[in-house]
Amino acid sequence: MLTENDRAQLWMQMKAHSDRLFEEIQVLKPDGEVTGPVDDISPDVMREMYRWMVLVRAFDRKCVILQRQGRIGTYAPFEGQEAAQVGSALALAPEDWMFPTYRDHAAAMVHGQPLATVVLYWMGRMEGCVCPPGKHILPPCVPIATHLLHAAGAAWAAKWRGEPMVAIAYFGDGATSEGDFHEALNFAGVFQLPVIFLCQNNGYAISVPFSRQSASRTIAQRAVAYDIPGVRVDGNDVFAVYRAVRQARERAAAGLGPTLIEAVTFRYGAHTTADDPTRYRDQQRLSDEWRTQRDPVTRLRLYLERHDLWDARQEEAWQAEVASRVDAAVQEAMAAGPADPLAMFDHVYADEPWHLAEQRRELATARGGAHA
Amino acid sequence: MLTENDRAQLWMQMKAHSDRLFEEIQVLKPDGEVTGPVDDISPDVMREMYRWMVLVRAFDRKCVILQRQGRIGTYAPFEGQEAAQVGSALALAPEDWMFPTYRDHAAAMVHGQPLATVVLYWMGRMEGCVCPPGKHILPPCVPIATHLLHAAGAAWAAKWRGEPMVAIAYFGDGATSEGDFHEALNFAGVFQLPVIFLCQNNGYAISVPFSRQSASRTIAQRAVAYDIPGVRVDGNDVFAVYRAVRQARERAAAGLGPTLIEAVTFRYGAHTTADDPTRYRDQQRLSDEWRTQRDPVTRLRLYLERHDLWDARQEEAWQAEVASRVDAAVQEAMAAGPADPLAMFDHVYADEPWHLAEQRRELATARGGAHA
Amino acid sequence: MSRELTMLQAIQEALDLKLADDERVVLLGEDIGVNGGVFRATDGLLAKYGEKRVIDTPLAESGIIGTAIGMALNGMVPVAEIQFLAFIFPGLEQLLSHAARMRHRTRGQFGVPMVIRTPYGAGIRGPELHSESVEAFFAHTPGLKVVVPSSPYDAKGLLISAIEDPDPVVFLEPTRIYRAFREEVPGGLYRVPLGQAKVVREGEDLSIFAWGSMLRTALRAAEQIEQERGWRCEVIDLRTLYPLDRETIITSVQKTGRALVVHEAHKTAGLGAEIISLINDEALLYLRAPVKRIAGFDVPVPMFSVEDDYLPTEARIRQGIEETILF
Amino acid sequence: MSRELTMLQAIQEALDLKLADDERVVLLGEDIGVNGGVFRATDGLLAKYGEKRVIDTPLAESGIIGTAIGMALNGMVPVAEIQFLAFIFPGLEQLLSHAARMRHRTRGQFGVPMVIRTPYGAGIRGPELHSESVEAFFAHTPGLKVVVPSSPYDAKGLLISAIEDPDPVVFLEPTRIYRAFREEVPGGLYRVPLGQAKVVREGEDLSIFAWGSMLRTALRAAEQIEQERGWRCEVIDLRTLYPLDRETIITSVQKTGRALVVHEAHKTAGLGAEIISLINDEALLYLRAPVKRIAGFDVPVPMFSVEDDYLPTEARIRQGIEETILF
Ligand SMILES: Cc1ncc(C[n+]2csc(CCOP(=O)(O)OP(=O)(O)O)c2C)c(N)n1
Ligand SMILES: Cc1ncc(C[n+]2csc(CCOP(=O)(O)OP(=O)(O)O)c2C)c(N)n1
Ligand SMILES: [Mg+2]
Ligand SMILES: [Mg+2]
Repeated sequence: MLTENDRAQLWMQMKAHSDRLFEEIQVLKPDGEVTGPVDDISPDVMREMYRWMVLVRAFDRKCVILQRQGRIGTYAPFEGQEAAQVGSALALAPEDWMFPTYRDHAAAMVHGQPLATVVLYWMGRMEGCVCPPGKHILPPCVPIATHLLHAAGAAWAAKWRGEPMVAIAYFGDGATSEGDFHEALNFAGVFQLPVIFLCQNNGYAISVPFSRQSASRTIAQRAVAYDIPGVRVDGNDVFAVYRAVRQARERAAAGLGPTLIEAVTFRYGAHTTADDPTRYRDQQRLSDEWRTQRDPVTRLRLYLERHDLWDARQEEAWQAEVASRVDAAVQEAMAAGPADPLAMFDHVYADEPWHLAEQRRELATARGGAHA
Repeated sequence: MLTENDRAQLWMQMKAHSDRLFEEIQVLKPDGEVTGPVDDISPDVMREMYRWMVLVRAFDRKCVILQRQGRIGTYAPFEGQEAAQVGSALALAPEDWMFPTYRDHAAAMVHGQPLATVVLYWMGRMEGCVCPPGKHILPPCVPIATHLLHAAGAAWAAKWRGEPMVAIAYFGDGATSEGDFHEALNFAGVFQLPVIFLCQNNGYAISVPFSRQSASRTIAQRAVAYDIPGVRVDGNDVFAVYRAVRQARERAAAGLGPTLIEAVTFRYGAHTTADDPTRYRDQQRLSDEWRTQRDPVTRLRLYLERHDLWDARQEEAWQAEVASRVDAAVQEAMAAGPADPLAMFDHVYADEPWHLAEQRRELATARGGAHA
Repeated sequence: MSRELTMLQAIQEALDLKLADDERVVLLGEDIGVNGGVFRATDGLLAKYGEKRVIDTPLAESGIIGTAIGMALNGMVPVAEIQFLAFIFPGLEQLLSHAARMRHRTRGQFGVPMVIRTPYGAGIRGPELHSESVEAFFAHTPGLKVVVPSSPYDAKGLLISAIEDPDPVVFLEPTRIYRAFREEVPGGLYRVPLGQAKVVREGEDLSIFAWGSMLRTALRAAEQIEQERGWRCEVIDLRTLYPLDRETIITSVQKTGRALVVHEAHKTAGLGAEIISLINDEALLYLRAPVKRIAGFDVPVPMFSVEDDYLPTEARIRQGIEETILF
Repeated sequence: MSRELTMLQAIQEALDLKLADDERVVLLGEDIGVNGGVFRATDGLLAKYGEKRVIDTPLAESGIIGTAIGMALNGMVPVAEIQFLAFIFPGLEQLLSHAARMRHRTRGQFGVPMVIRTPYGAGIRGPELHSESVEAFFAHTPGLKVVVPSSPYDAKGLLISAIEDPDPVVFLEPTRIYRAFREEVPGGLYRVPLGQAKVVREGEDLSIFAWGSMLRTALRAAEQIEQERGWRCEVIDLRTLYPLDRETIITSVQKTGRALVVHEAHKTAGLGAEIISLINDEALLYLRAPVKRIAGFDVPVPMFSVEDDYLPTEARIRQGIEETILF
C-alpha cells in the first residue's frame, strides 16, 4: 500500500514521463535539417509532399480572395496547417475513408477531391459535397466532433468485413471538448477499431486558446483515458506527421486498433473570413512568428534543395502549374451555371414522397410565376 | 528526441506507474484489520458509519420486498454498495450539494433525505423528489451522467460567491462512457471547480461488464485526460471512501479544484427489480463471493468489535431501532393518501399559463365525470 | 406457419429473420446482447448470430447513433436500439444533423440505411423519463421516416420494411402493448409498407386517428360509443407518422365530416396539429365540427402514480366524440 | 435617452443592463468573451464585467447548458449563448430532460431561471447547419418558454423579461435581421411581457401570423397586396411561441375570417400546424377558407446558393393571400 507521500511522488514521476512521452516529435526542423535518418520516405514522396503543399496554399489564398470579391461565401482558410493535412493524407491508401471538417479541404484534395468541387462547396453549392465515384471522402463536417463517430463506424464496418481500409477523422483542438470526442475514442478503444483520430491543434477554437479549452497540457495524453496509443507531433513537420499517420495506419490495418495523433500547428489567418483574429490574439506577431520560424512549406523546400531534390527551375515550373490548376478549378466551378433550386427536393429520400412532389411543384410554379 | 524504442519503454514505464498510482487504496481490510493508523476517524464517526450502513441495508431490503408485494414500483437496490455511499456522504458538510442517481438513496438519506421521501419516490409519487428545506439534495438523476454537469455548475456558483460549499455527483461505471462525463470533467478542470466526481464502479452497467464499457483498466486514470487528481479506492472500505472524499472536499473547498474518485464495489442484487442478473453473470457465485469476502458492513463490524467500539447489546438495540425506523418510514409513505392527479399541472411554470389552467379544468371535469 | 405472438415476439422475429436474410444487418445497443435487451426484444440473438452481429455497446447514445451512421456509410445496415425514447436525446444531434441530412447533402452519393428502434410511451409504471412520446420531433425532420406499430402483425411487417428501407427510420415501439395481447403472425419474411395508414374499423359518423398504444384505447371508445349511442366511428391507425398517409386521412374525413385525433404526446405542437392542418388544407368544407384533439397534457410526463391521468382515457375520448358529434 | 439601434445592439444593451442590474446574472458560451460573440452580441461586456461574469467556455454545448442548469440551481441567473441554433442539438438532453422538468419534478423547490440565446434562421448565406429553425421542438416541451423578437425594441424588452423570468427561456434571435434595420430603442431597462403577441398592422380581410425575420417579409407582402388589390391584411407578430397568445390569434381570425401563417421552419409539424389547430378549436365557424401555411419546404435546409428559394418569399405569401381570399 502506498503512503500519501509515495503517491504524490508517483504522480510527479508519471507527469514527468507523460511530458516526455507526449512531447512534440520532430523530424524535419524549421531550418530544413532532419533530426535523424529519413530513408523511410522516398524522394518521390517528399517531392509530392512539397508539390501538394504549394498547391493547396495557393488554392487557399485564392479562396480568401474569391470570398473578398464576393464570389464565394464565408471561407475557412487553413494556411499554416499544410503539413498536417498533406502529410497525413499522403500516408493513406486510396480506399481509406476520410472524414474532414470545414478546414480540411487540403487533406481532402490530396485524397482525391477535385479542386473545383471544393470551390463549389464554398459557393454554397450542394454539388460541392460529392466526391469522385469510388472515393470515400465525406463532405466537410460542420457540427464539431460528430464525425469522429462516423469514422469509428466506418472503420468498424471495414473491420467487420475483414477489409484493410482504415478511416481517418480530422478535427481541431476545440473538438476535443465535445462529448462525441470522448464517445468516439471510447468506442474505438473497446472495439479496437481501425481508425485514426488526427487532431490539428492549432491553438485556438475560434477565439478560445487551448489553455482555456482544457486543463490538460496536451491532447495526446487523453489517449491514456482509453488505454490507446497517443502521440504528439510537430504538425508543421510534414515528415513527422506522415510517419505518425503511416504508423497508425499500419497498426490499424493490422488489427491493433485506433491511434490518437495530435499535430501541433497554427493557422496563420482568421478562423473564417467572417472572423477578425486581432480581437483575440496578437495576430501580427504570432502569425509572423510562425511564418518565419516554423513554416511547413519553407522547411521542406530547404530540405529538398539541400539534398538536390528540388531546384529553382522546378519551383518555377511548379508555381506556374499551380497557378493554372487553381485558375482552372475556379473557372470550372464558376462555370457551373446557376444553382437549380428544385434540386433541393432531390435526395431527401431515396424515393420522393407525395408531399415533396407537391412542394416541388409549388416552388416550380412560384418560380415560373416570378419569371413570367 | 526519443527513439521509437525509448518511447515504447517510456510507455511501459508510465503504464506501470499508472497501475500503481491507480491501484485500489484500502484502509479497512475485509477481515476487519486496518492497513495503517486511522486516528483521523473518530470512534463516533465510525459508529455513525456503521449505524448508517445497517440502516440503509435494512431499508434497501425492505424496498425490494415492497416491490415484490406490488406496493412500490420498479426499485433499484444498492445492497453491497453501502460503504461507498455512506462513507462519501458522511464526509460532506451539511450545506454541500448532492447530485445522486437512482441507486444513491443511501447517500441521500445520510445527507438528510427522509426515508419516507425515498419510499414515496419509488411509489411513483412526485413528493418523493423534494428534499427538506435548506438542504441541497437533488432528486435521483435518471438520464445517465447528465447530472455531473449540474454538480459542476452548482460548484461554480458556490465558487463564484466565495462560499465554501462543494458539490458531489454520484454515478456508475457505465456513466463514464457518456459524453457528459467528459464535458463535466473538462469544465471542472478548466475552471477548477469545487466538485467531487464519485464513481461507484460496481463492475456492471446493467448487463455490460466494465471490461466492455471501456478499454481503460481503471476509471481513475481518466483524470489524466484533464490533468486533475484521480484516485481509486476499495469502495467496500468505508474508511478509504470517507478519507478520499474528505480529502477531495478539502481540496475543493480550498480552491484546488475537482477530484475524480473511483470506488470499486459490487451490487449484490439485480440492476433493478425488473432485471434478472442471472442472464448476464454468474450471479450466485459472484454475489456470494462479494458477500462473504468483501462485505462492507461485516468488515466494519469486525473492526468495531475488535476495538470495543460496538458490542452485541448495541447491535441488538440498533437492529430494533432500524426495524422500527424503516417500518415507520414505509407507513408514513403509504399513509400519504392517493396521489392528486391535478397536481401534475402545478409547477410546470412559476405562473400557470392559460392552456394549463384550461387543461387542469378539463381533467378535473373528466375525473368528476368518471366518479359521478 | 402462423402463431399467436406478442408484439415483442413479433419484433424479435423480424430482427431474427433479417439477421439471417442479410449479412449487412447488425444490431447494436445497450444490453441487447447477453441480456437480450431490457424488454427482451433481442432475446437469443447473440447466441444465434454472435458478437459481430449483435453488439453490446458502451453506454453512450450519441456513440450508438454516430457509429451506426458510419457503419451505414460503409455498407452495413445497422439496427440500433435506444433503451427508452428519452435516452435518444443525447444522440439527437447525430440523428438531426447527420442521419437525416446525409443523402440530401451528398446528392444521393451516401445514404444511411439504418433503423433506430426504441420503446416509447407511458402506461407501464416506468421510472421518470421512461414514458416520453416525442414523435413530433422526428416528424419535423425531413430525411427521417417515423413508424409506430400498434399490433404484433404490423410490428413485424413494418420493422422488416424499415430495415429494408434505404433511409433512416425511427421505429417507435409502444411499451404498453409490448406484451398486452397476442395476434396471429405469419412465420416468414413479409412486409407492411411504410407510408400507409390502415382503416381498422369502418364508420360513417366520425374519423378517429390514432397510433401505437392509443389505437386500442380509441377502438374501445369507438365500440362503446356505438353501443351507447349508435354512432359509428371510423378508426384509422396511421402506422407511419412521417411521411403521413394524407389520402387515407382525407378520404375518411370527407366521408364522415368529423374527426378526432388521439395521441399520448403533449397536445401543443404534437402531431395532432399536423393532422388537423392536413384536414384544414384538404377537407375544410367537409367539416361539420372542429377536429378534436385528445392528447397528453402539456406537462412533463408525470411520475407513474398519476400517469393514467396524463394519458388519454376512453372516457376522455368518448367525451370528445360526443362533443364533436353534438357540436 | 433613446437611440436608433440594430437588433444586435439592442440585445447587447439588454445584456449589459441586466449584468449591471443583477449580480446573479452571468453570461456563458463559446467565444462570447474577448471575441464578443461571433455576431458581437456580447461585445465589450468582458472588458466591463470581467471573467467571472462573462465566461468563455470550452467547446461543448451540453456542457454549457448543463453547467448553466447547475448554476441556476445554486442561485445564479445564467444567460447562455449557443453559437447557432443547430449547435444546441448536442445540448438538447440537458434542455429537455432537465431544464424543462426541474421545477415540475421538485414541486417548485428548485427552479432553473436561465436563458438560452441563439441566433437562428436562414438568409445570411451561412454555411451548412447555420440556418435551421426548429422552434417547434421547444414549443412541444412543457416547462420551456420560447421567444422570438422581430425588432430591436422588442428584442431588448423581451430579453430583459426572459432574463427576469423564473423559468428557462429559449430566446431565438433571427440572424437575418440582426443588423438589417435600426429602430428607436429607449436607453434604460424596460420589459416587453412574454406571452403576448402584437398586432403590427391592422386589417379586416385576412390575418397573417408571423415571427422573427418572416415578420417583415409578411408585412411587405401585406402592403403590396393592399396596393395591388385593396385587401387589408392584419399582421400579427407572435413574439412568444410558447405559450402562444391564443386570445390575440383568435380575436383576429374572428374578425377577418381568414388566416395565413408564415414561418421559415419546415412546414410539416411546424408551429403553423399548432396555430391552425388553435383556430380550428376556437374559430372554425368563422373561417371562410382554409388557413394557409407558407413555410420552409420539408427538405433539409439547403446550402446557401438556394436558401432564398427555401425561405418563404413575398411572392409565395402574396400567392397564399390570393388563394385564401379568392377561395
Ligand atoms: C457543435 C458545434 N458547436 C459550435 C460550432 C461553431 N464552431 C465552428 S468552428 C468552431 C471552433 C472549432 O475549433 P477547433 O476544433 O479548434 O478547430 P479549428 O477551427 O481551429 O480548425 C466553433 C465553435 C459548431 N460548428 N458545431
Ligand atoms: C442516457 C441514458 N441511457 C440509458 C439509460 C438506461 N439505463 C439506466 S441505468 C443504466 C446502467 C447504468 O450503469 P452504471 O452507470 O454502471 O450505474 P449502475 O446502474 O451500475 O449503478 C442504463 C443503461 C439511462 N437511464 N439514461
Ligand atoms: Mg483549433
Ligand atoms: Mg455500474
